[in-house]
Amino acid sequence: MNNFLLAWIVLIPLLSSMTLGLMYLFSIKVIKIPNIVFTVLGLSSPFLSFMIGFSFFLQMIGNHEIFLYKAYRWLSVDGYDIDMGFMADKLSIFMVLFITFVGGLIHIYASGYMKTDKGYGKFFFYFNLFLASMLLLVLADSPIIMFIGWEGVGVCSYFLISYYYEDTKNVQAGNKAFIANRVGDLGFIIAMITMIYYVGSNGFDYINLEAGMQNVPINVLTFIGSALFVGAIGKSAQIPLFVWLPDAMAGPTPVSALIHAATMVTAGVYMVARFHFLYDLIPNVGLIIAYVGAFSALFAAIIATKQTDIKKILAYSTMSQLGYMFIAVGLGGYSVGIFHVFTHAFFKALLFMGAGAVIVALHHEQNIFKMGGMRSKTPIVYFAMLIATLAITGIPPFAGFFSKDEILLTAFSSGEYLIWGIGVLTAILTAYYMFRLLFVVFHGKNYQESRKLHTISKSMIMPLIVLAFGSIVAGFIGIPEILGGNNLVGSWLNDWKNSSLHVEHSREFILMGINILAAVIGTYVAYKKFFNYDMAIVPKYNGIIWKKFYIDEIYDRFIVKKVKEVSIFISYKVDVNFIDMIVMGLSRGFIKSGHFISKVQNANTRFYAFFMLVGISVISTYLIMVMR
Amino acid sequence: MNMPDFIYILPLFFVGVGAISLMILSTFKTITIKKGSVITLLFLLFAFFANVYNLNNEDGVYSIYPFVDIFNKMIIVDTFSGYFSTILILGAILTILIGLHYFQKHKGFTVEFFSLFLFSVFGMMLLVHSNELISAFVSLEIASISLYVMIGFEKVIDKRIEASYRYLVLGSLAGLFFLLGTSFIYAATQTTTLGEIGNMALNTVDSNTPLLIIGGTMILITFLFKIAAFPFQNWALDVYDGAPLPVTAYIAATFKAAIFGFILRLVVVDFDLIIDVWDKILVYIIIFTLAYGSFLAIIQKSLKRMLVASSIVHTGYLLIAFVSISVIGESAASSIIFYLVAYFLSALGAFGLIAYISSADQLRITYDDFRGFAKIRPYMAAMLSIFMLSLAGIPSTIGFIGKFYIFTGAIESGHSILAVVGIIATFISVYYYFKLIAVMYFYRSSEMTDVPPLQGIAPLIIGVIALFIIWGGVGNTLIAYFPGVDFLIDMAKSSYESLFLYG
Amino acid sequence: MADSLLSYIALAMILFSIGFLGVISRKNIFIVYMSIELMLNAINLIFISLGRYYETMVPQVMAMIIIAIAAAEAAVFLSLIVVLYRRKKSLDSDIFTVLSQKDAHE
Amino acid sequence: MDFGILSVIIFLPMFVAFSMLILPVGAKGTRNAAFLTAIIIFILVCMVYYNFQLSGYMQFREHHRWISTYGINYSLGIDGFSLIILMLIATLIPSAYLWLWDGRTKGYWVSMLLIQTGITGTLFSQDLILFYFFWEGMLLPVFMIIGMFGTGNRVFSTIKITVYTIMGSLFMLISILYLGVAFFYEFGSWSFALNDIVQITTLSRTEELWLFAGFMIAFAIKIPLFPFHTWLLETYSNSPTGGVFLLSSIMAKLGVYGIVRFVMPIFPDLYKEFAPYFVWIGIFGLIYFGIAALMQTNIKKMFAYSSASHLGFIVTGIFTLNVYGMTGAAFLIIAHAMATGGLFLLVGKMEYNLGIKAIPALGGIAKKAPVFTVFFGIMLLCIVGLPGTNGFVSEFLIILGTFGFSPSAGVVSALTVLIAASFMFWMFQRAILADNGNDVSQMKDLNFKEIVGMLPLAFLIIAMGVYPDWFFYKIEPTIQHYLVDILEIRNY
Repeated sequence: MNNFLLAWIVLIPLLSSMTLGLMYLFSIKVIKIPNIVFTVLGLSSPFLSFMIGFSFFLQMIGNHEIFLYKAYRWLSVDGYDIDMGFMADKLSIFMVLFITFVGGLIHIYASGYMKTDKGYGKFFFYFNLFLASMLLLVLADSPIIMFIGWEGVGVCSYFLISYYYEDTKNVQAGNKAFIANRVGDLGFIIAMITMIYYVGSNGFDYINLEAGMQNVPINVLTFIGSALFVGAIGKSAQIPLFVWLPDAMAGPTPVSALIHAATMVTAGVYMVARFHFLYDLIPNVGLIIAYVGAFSALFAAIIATKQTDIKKILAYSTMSQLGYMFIAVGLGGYSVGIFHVFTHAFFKALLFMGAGAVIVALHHEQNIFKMGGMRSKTPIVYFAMLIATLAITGIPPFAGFFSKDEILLTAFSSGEYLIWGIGVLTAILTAYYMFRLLFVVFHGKNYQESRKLHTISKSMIMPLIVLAFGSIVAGFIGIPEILGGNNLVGSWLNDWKNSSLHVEHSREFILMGINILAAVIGTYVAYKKFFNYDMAIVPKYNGIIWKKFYIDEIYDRFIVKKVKEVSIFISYKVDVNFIDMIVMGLSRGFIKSGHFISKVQNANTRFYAFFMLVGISVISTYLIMVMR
Repeated sequence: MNMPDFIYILPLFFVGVGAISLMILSTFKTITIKKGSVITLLFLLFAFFANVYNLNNEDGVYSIYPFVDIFNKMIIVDTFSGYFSTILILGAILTILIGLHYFQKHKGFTVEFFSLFLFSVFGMMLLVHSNELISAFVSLEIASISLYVMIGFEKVIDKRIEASYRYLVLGSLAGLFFLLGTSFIYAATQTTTLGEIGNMALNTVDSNTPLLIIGGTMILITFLFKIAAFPFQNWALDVYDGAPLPVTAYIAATFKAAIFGFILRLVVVDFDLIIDVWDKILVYIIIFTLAYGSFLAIIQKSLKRMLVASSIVHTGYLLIAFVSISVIGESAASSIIFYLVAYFLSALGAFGLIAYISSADQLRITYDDFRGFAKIRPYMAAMLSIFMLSLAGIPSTIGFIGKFYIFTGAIESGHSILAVVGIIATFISVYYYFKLIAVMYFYRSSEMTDVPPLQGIAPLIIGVIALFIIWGGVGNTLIAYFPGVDFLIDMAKSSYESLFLYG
Repeated sequence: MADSLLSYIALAMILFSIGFLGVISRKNIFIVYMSIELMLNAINLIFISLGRYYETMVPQVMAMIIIAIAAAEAAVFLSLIVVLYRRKKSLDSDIFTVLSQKDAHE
Repeated sequence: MDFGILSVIIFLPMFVAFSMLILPVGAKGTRNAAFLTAIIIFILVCMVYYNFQLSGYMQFREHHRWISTYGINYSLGIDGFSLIILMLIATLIPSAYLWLWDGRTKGYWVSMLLIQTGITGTLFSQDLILFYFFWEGMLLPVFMIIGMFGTGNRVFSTIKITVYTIMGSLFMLISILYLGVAFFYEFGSWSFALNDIVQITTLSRTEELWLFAGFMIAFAIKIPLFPFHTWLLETYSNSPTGGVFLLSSIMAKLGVYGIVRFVMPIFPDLYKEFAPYFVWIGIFGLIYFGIAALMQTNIKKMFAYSSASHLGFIVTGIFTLNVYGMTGAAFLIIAHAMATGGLFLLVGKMEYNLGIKAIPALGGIAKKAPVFTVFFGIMLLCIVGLPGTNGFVSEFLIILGTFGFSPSAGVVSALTVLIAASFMFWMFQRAILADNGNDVSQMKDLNFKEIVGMLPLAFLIIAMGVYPDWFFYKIEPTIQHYLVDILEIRNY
């Protein structure tokens, strides 16, 4: 059995990242190492991992085999063992495949995007490290090992977001991301520890946990589930912990593509799916998840309609798509959620890369209203973006359509009409703001013809094409039965399928129609407003939506400021003026009383004699009292 | 005249003869300070060896009344007195050796001074040897009067004579209470000989017990005055401050030992039936003494006054053990004796070193004068730090062991509260002792051109004392045959036992 | 017999107290010295009366010794008074305050 | 190991120190001798570790009568708990010496050597008076090194720390003496050996309470626990690098060690009874100091607060009365010692190059000194408790143990993940990464020696995070022994 290869899926990127890091330090301290070395090393690792993952994929086809590999005993306290173990079931292999695939493409893209950057090697060091952590996250066989990857991606995103660390803003954005994720991790840790005590009495890997879940009081499970979901919220940028995601755009565009499209943000969804055995037992929490997802989707979509920064728009769209995924997994349609993760990975990565290409072309201009007319200049990018936009809006037969349709179907069929409604509304908004972006950027007239465009390298174009192709076909592996397809994803992720839902076909067709209609409506509105948009009049945006509902301000005002005030109060008031006052006050008091007492030392013989007399008389009176 | 008896009083004899002969020699111009001090040293060394001979001569503990027919049990020679006379003579020798440089440097010291010095030593030795109240008073007065004169010897300096005057008035005032107590005790028991007082007190009618208690208390008052315990402590600061530094060291270290030597004998032999009357009052006296000393020592700018004030604190520690006597006689008494040695060494060293480096007009005795001293005279600074640590009772010095015994005894005898008070006083003392170390080491050196370098006998002796302090702190009879801590304690214990051979 | 002893002792105590009060209240060094002598003699009185009471000679001897010591003390005292007077040209004991805690109020 | 290897480990540095003092050797010679000593001791300690049997009981015992009159013994020994701290010391000190290599005077090195003696002696003592000896003796060289080579208002802070800590230890001394007397009254002979003292049965509850308080005050001041922490700030900010390194990474831990070594066996019942209070005090300190650290502008003060907060967490761990918590605490002692020690060394270098600067006056260092920044980042991630560093393992275990002790406490204590991260990363941003236009041109990157010195720490931090189990197996029997035999908790 070649299970140890599982470890290598993680190990290859890890090792290569370590090598890259050391080589980078070496090259800046000692001798300059040519970029090509970094490129080769950095790009090879994801594809090697992909190969290995694919081999496992092939072994899995048709059977329900689960590959386990326990590398070594990670921790063993008081007879309770936790192994550094890897588990490959269909879900994780599915994740591994598209993570490595899309990740690999993004690596290629980055090799072009960062070509001129000084910290080229460092960048790929972070990238590979990130990939390794992500793969560890999905391949872990126990929550705690998963948590290692979980935090690993967190810290990598910190480093990548604050990649241009000279600028304070970027580092602040990184901090924000890390702290917000930490809030989530708090929930994750609490959940893990509760699980260890209540569930993991015999082993802490998923299998034992699943076995142990059965006879645990429901309220405990509810607690665990909610705590875990807090972690998911933090990682996947849902309400209320989403604030870090827009700022995270401070990083280079490939970073945005890798972190916010393909991989990291979907970790939350994956985690919920991974704990499906838990959430199956607590549908109420699942419902909460679905609602949180729905509202996040709507909320993000609304904000996105008024943004002008191209990457911020995409960030908010990511958030709202993640909302969709949470609707699905919350309502038990784990396979559906994962399916959307899959498709979303393609078109969102594509969108980001396209945006990145445009940005590069326009010398790092990010305001869409300063762009325009890119269609003629960068046709390939335009077509790629068009496909991606169609995909995300859910126009058949593009990828997004099938997955989104299934999500809404799930919502509808499980009787949550409100969620379904929100979903449809969001779909309209999605179509609107995505096409708004597309029209403004590519069709809008701009008067800066004179400007010389920066060339876009081949290594940036190639992945676009691949992903565009992917965005078209990715959906086909999930064509529902009624369209004559056989839902490959569904069958592959059979264990994660919510078999309870079923609606008759007529309804299903109607729903499909509604989705398409919604997409069309949104597109039409966008067309009316923004087609051939005249760039001369840059719209003045203001109002609550443009201000993102003041969420950042509110957090800053009511949490950050308060904490800082408390901190100042403690460290400069309480400690200095109260506790230290008591300590030093004692010594000062001693000295003061010393000065007071020393008045007695007045060098007057008669006074001294008198003092003696007093002492003697006191003693004598004492004696008299004793003797009677 | 039988020889062995004479050998027993030989130490006393040597010192006395030395005193008188120096008195005579001082009339000759040819006798310089140096010669005088050498002669003094010779006599003291004779006395010392005679004393050590007596100590080793008898196997185990011994107790003899020499010349019973003449002295009629007024004088006793036993391990106890031998032990104490060793301390006293040693103190005298060290004082002379340390002070030699000082005496030579300062005008106004003549050979008579050494004669007086020997007289005071004689008085103190007689005090620890005396077995009868009046003779104790006599020897006490011999010591005190010669001290009065020694303090005021440099009669051109105001503070000297002022200190002398104050000491004289208050000292004689306190001495009167000793006599008063003696008269009461005589009234109660018709005797003033130790050992008989107790017996008489036991088998006379109890109507006399109050008299005995009052008398004892009067004597206790004198004793408290001499060791500068709380209500009677004011004089100490002035007198010690006014006295020349070697004399200060001598009073603070040696005289205190002598007083304790007598009072221990008195209390242990005779007053064991009334000492528990004093328990409560002594507890208060101790608390006040410790507090007074600590508070006073904290604020001192002058190093000399600080050491004096802290000597009041150490009196408090000694009294803690003194209280415990009523419960745990042996270990308390021996802990007093040990602590006396510890304090005696540390104080003598500290005063002596300051005396050595203080220039002619008594400068360099405030904290600030010692800024950066370590840079100029690292070894002296190290010695001074060792003395400070020992006085503060930091481990690996003899001071810690002494405090250890004192507090252990206090707890053992159920006076835990006193132990706690003592602890508090200790950590206050850490402040003013460590301040000196900080000043010496942590500042850039100020101008200190006229510091005498390490030469002559005095620094050597001080260094030896410092080594002894360290040895007393870590000394271990296992490491070498060289007497360690255990040896000192065993000596103290055996000397205590010797008090019970008669009576 | 006993009550006469008591009256002697009472007298002695009164003298003693007068002496102490003198030490405390009078400024003149000479008078301070005299009061101390007075106290000494008070104690002598006690001893002698005790000797009379117990019909033994021992206390008288003690009194003798005490007188001798008093004489020695007197010598020192008088010489000191001379020195003090030379320094300050005054016999007021309160003006000798070189050694008071000066830095007490800094 | 039939020759007294522990004695050698204790007294070799002292011997070297004094011989250096007496011999006419310059600063360089002293430094080389000190470094050599540290290496030799490291080798000896490795021998000890190698020969250490896998059991919870005292090993390498050395027992001699010292002051027989009062039953004071020279008695040494180590168990698993002291073993890891010993390994820690032996590893940290040579690295530190490599960092302090240049520009230190003779007195500095002598003090460092003496401190080492004090530390190891405290660690080995099995006799209460002997322990007190080293416990106080440790203070003197610290006093010296801070006072002579410190910065700012150093004299004040030295006096303060000395009086403060001696106050604490004097109360402990009273308790020790009381115990000795109690032993004397019960068994009729004097002894202060720990094995004898633990047999005392005659103490009433009130007595025990007072003695317990006496011990705990001493250790609480040393650690420091809230509210005995005010000496920490001045001391840490005014100490020279070496002093603050040893203070923060080792001596503070000795307070915890003292609790485990003496308080737990002598007062097992009170230990169990008061465990909840101390768990909560620790958690409170964790949060309180963590928040206080947030707005500090002096990096050293911030680290002072942060280590106080972590030490509160360690105390929480040792009072959780279960294997997870205590093992985690033992592990956090190592992790935190390495991380904080490393951080203080790095900050010391920063001060050495740039002079003492407030956080806002720094920044842009990452550009000047990449390697410096890399190591800084590793230490920082360890403090933050990132998985893959040993910080995570220990914090996870402590939270686990606390949860087992009381779920509410466990949930609150999980806040540590958030607190440390917030202030640490904020500081990292302002002081190291972001370029605020301040002049940091004087900042130099690490030289070879410094890299060599820092590598072991960084390596261990990561290795212990990736493969913790290998480092655990020698601790755990000891912890089991504590819980089962001493505290008699069988069903935790």
